[in-house]
Amino acid sequence: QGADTLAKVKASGVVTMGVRDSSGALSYTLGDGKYTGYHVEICERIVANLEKAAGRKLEVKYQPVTSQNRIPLVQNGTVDIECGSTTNNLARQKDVAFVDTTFVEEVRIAVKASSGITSVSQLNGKTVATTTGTTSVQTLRRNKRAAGVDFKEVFGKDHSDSFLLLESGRADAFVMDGSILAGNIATAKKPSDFKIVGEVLSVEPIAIMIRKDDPWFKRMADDTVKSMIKSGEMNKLWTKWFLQPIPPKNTKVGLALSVSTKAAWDNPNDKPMEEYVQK
Amino acid sequence: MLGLDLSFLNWEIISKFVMNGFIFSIQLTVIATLGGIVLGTLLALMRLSGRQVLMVPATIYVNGMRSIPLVMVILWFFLLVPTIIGKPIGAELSATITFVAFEAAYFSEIMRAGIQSISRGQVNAGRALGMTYGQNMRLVILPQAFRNMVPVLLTQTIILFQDTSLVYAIGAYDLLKGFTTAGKIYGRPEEAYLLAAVVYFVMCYSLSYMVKQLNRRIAIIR
Amino acid sequence: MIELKEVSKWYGDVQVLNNCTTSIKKGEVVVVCGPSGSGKSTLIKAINALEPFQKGQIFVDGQAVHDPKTDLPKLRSRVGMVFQNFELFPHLSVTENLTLAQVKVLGRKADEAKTHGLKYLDRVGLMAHKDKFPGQLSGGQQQRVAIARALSMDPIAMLFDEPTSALDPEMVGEVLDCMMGLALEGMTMMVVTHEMGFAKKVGSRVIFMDVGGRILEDCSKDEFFSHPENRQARTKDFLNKILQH
Amino acid sequence: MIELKEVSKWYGDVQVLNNCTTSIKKGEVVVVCGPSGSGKSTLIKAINALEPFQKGQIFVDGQAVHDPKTDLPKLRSRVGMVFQNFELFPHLSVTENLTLAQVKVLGRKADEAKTHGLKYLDRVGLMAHKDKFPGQLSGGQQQRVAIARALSMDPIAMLFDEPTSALDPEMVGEVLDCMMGLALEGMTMMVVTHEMGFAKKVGSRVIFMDVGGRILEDCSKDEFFSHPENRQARTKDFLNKILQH
Amino acid sequence: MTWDWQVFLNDDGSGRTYLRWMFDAWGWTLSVAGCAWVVSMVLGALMGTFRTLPNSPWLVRLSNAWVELFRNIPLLVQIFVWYFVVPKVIPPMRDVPGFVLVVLALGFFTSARIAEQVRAGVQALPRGQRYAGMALGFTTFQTYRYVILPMAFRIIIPPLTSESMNLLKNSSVAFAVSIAELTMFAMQAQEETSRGIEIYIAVTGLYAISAFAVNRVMALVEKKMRIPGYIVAGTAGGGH
Ligand SMILES: Nc1ncnc2c1ncn2[C@@H]1O[C@H](COP(=O)(O)OP(=O)(O)OP(=O)(O)O)[C@@H](O)[C@H]1O
Ligand SMILES: Nc1ncnc2c1ncn2[C@@H]1O[C@H](COP(=O)(O)OP(=O)(O)OP(=O)(O)O)[C@@H](O)[C@H]1O
Ligand SMILES: [Mg+2]
Ligand SMILES: [Mg+2]
Repeated sequence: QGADTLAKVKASGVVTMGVRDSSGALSYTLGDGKYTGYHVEICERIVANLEKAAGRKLEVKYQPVTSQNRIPLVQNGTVDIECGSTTNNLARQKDVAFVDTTFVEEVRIAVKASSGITSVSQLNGKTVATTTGTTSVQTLRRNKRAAGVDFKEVFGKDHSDSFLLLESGRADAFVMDGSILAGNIATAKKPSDFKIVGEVLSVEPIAIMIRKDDPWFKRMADDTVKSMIKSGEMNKLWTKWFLQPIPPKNTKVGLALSVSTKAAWDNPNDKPMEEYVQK
Repeated sequence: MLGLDLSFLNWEIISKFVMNGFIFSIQLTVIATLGGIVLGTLLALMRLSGRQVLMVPATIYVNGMRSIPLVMVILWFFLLVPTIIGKPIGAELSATITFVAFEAAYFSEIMRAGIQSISRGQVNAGRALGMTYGQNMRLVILPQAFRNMVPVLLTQTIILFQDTSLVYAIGAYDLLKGFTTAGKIYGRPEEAYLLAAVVYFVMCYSLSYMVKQLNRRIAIIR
Repeated sequence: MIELKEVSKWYGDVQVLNNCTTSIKKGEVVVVCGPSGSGKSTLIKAINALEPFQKGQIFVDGQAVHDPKTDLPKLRSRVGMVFQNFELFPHLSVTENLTLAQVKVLGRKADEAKTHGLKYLDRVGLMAHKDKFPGQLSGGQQQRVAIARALSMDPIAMLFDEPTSALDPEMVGEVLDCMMGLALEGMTMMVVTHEMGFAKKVGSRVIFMDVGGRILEDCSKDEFFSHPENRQARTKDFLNKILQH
Repeated sequence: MIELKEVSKWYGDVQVLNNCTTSIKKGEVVVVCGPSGSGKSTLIKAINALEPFQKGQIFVDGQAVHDPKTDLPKLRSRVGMVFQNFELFPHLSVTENLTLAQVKVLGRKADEAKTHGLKYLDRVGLMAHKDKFPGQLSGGQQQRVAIARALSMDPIAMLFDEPTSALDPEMVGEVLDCMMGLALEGMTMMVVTHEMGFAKKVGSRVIFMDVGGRILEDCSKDEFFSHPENRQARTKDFLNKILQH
Repeated sequence: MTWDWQVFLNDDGSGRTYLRWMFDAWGWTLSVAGCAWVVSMVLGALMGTFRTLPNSPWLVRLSNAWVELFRNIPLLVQIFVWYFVVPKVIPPMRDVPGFVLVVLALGFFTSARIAEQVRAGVQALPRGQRYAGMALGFTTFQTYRYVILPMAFRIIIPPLTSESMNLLKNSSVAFAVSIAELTMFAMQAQEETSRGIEIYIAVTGLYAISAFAVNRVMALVEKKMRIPGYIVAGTAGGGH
């Protein structure tokens, strides 16, 4: 069954944006029902274009989503455009579509600066935290088998709980997307206590998610992204969100533009994670 | 104090982060209680009707609901309701529907016990005065059953209020979520959990204290 | 007025009424006694269609209780009933107890029902308590309200199921007095009770039931009390026991 | 044997015992009567230290009940008590009911306790029911077991709190017979009851209590029943009511 | 939509099938619930008894405080407090495994409710039973041991059954602190496989089976403990 987002929003005058409460600088809440972040801002550009196409003013409704419910919410039409931190992979492509990749995530390890851990191989006998309902759980499982190290896994119910596991000493490492790690470290009580270390465990394209089978919307969104890259606006956004102080506490994430993200911008595409791994 | 810093809690944070969630939790509790009691009473009447066509589905519904964890029911409804009604719904609405449907099973057990606690003699007295089944139920039995069960119903409401914290499973923004979000953003997660515990305790304790007073009053009237 | 023909009833396998046949004429006061579990309550409830029975026929004022087509609520509204445990509605005031069924069942106007109900409340001597709740009255007072409640439906007959056995000994008298007044005025009454004084004073007939739900004796009061030698062994035994102390 | 000196007790603000003074000598059978709520149960419970009292003194066999140093469980084990609602232990068989306290309190051997208990069970005529549970017995039978249970502790006195008022009228006799037997054998007894027949037959003294917990009459049985003109108005009124029917 | 039950035979990435994983998760659910049950019964019986003691005001106060504290905070919040706040205040608690903390949290939470039931059971007994025990010369301890508690426990078997089932269901909250039980399996496996309905049906079925088993076991206990000739009045059941 084809989805027609344009017709839907035209009829209702409302567009629902899926947002996250704390997906680092990609998408987070300022409280009071307000959401912001790198992906949220890109989404706002897409919605602006949607508004133009619909020819009427659209009310934007923010729908907070979690790792566990974002896919069903997009599938069942609750959310028209999800602007969180969703990995584009083959399994998900069966259920939803992704806009061209705007951010390439590198799964890394965060540890306490004082721990001396610098790579996966040093995790033998340690406890490693990650978040329930994310692909990092699978990544971790695969790496564990491949590297032959034996560590204990603990799962937080969301990223901040996982980070709390690390902070409170219940875990020795937190394996998660680099931007999330950076974001959580930035808002920690003492950011200098934590470090992102080690090899890149996997590379994951992160993209804005929309309903499957809506070619017009997909093309429109892709075009929006492409033009933002071309005009240099995307680069400005990166600087704004990842290198400069951001609200509410005016902290810096401090995440330089990675090679893989740069590559994705140079050649806009919606390839799933699996194709990155083969590279 | 004890390695905790509670100072981050100020009015700005309460009004920005906590208030919304608090209002939703209360709203969910009230709607689920009222809806649950109405639906639950109907279910109870079905189960006590003595007619197989009514008893069997009501019994299956009540026992089914009562044997699944609330978290699973919340996840289920979130997944299924949009498919069934063919329209997308948000986490808050989904949670509300779930709670009404789920609590109805528990309230129906309370109302059933309440109806059964009315002595056979009262039922006979109403019938002996010439009342029909409906009149007897409406005028004699349900008012007494309800009155007898008010403390239990209120206690269940307190439990319900506590259970609203489980809506985090589908990302609805409730009281707990308000606290944890604030704690997250201001880097004070432990303090946020502790404060949430205190707020829940104060609210539930005052409510259960009121129920106790009410109980005492009722005991005197009886 | 009330007629029972070979009525039998079973709870599962247990027979609780066994071929009971009797009749009560207008104005008669019939006292039913017998040991616990002999089916006295069941019998009286069957007459008011509160308990179904499997065999036999019961007619009240010519209407067939056993006929599924009979409008039972209507029939019941014409027979007054008083229970061992009073069974006033605890959530309603005394006045509301008196008027509820008049309004909802007989369709009377609220103030008409109230005037009517209070007339009977006055008669049982409890006018002063009209705004209290049942829980605020003594057992004896509650039972008198229950009698007034039944009377205010203008019944053609009254059924009593051990009306005094849940009362403290001190209060038995006031309720019995009230019932005797009724009997003397010519009300048709069927009374399950162990108060033999009542039977002797105002009873017309005495029915004695034995365990198993059989009517063992059914004779005039005078015959019952004046000729003990004609009574069955079981009856004599029972009377001995309850009259002994 | 039992002595009460100006005993007073309050529940909150309500006084339920008011300066009660009396004494019971060895072998006496004292009957206590009075209207509901007059404090009869409270009085008898105070004697067995089941209810604390705020003022006055009670001595049982010379031991001070009001003294915090007295070993109350021990004292209670020497006085038998029978309750209105029997209070057999429903989860124990009749035999276990009879032996439990003998073994746990008096420290008797299990088989010794059993022989002893069954002796009393036989005496109340219920040997055939020794392996049943209380729920399987009639009220009258349960009350007789309760009497046997109290007796098997070899008490120096027995207290009865309305032992027959929860019984069906048919069963009152069997329990009263059992108590009369005891009285005739010389057991010291204090009995709260409304059974005036019992008082007349075996009572030595009658105590009449009135609401508020005051002892209104305390005189020999003969005086109490033979000279009604000497009684207080309240007493006459009460006796009239309960003897009327 | 179409069913895809094959999904349970897929590898989850560590050489284990989802089916295998689900049964492991079931094992965790049962272990958490079983251990917490023991904790809650022991503490609940103790606290519930304390609350009815006639002459020990301090024990009554202690147990009242216990009950109010543990039943007026949502279980989820209690678990977080145990997991994150307590170790911060009492550093040695950091080394206590999550499993133990969840068992304690769930056990204490449920113990408050069981204590309420025990108290209700004791108070439901006629006051005369206590008098009868004392009149025979039993001490307070003996009266409880031989007279009151045996009956009180029989009376409250039905509410204890529903509390036990509640406990089993409440164990689903344990996933919030990293216990790999059924609900966590459901959420994670749904994410990994995108076959939510199949996974939820299977997990719901396992919960229902477990709850039913608890119910049957308690019914058996009730039957075993039934006293000939004694009729127990029912009590209203609430809670989750
Ligand atoms: N609902 C019921 N189910 C099964 N048996 C019943 C039921 N109600 C009554 N019985 C049985 O029917 C028999 C007659 O009961 P009924 O109440 O009519 O006796 P009764 O003569 O009124 O006794 P009592 O003097 O104790 O009131 C008894 O054996 C009783 O156990
Ligand atoms: N636990 C209690 N708390 C408060 N008041 C009580 C309590 N127990 C008894 N009373 C009151 O004490 C008074 C005396 O009660 P008691 O039971 O001794 O009376 P009684 O003479 O035995 O009456 P009855 O004939 O009804 O058994 C009554 O007014 C009663 O309401
Ligand atoms: Mg009867
Ligand atoms: Mg008394």
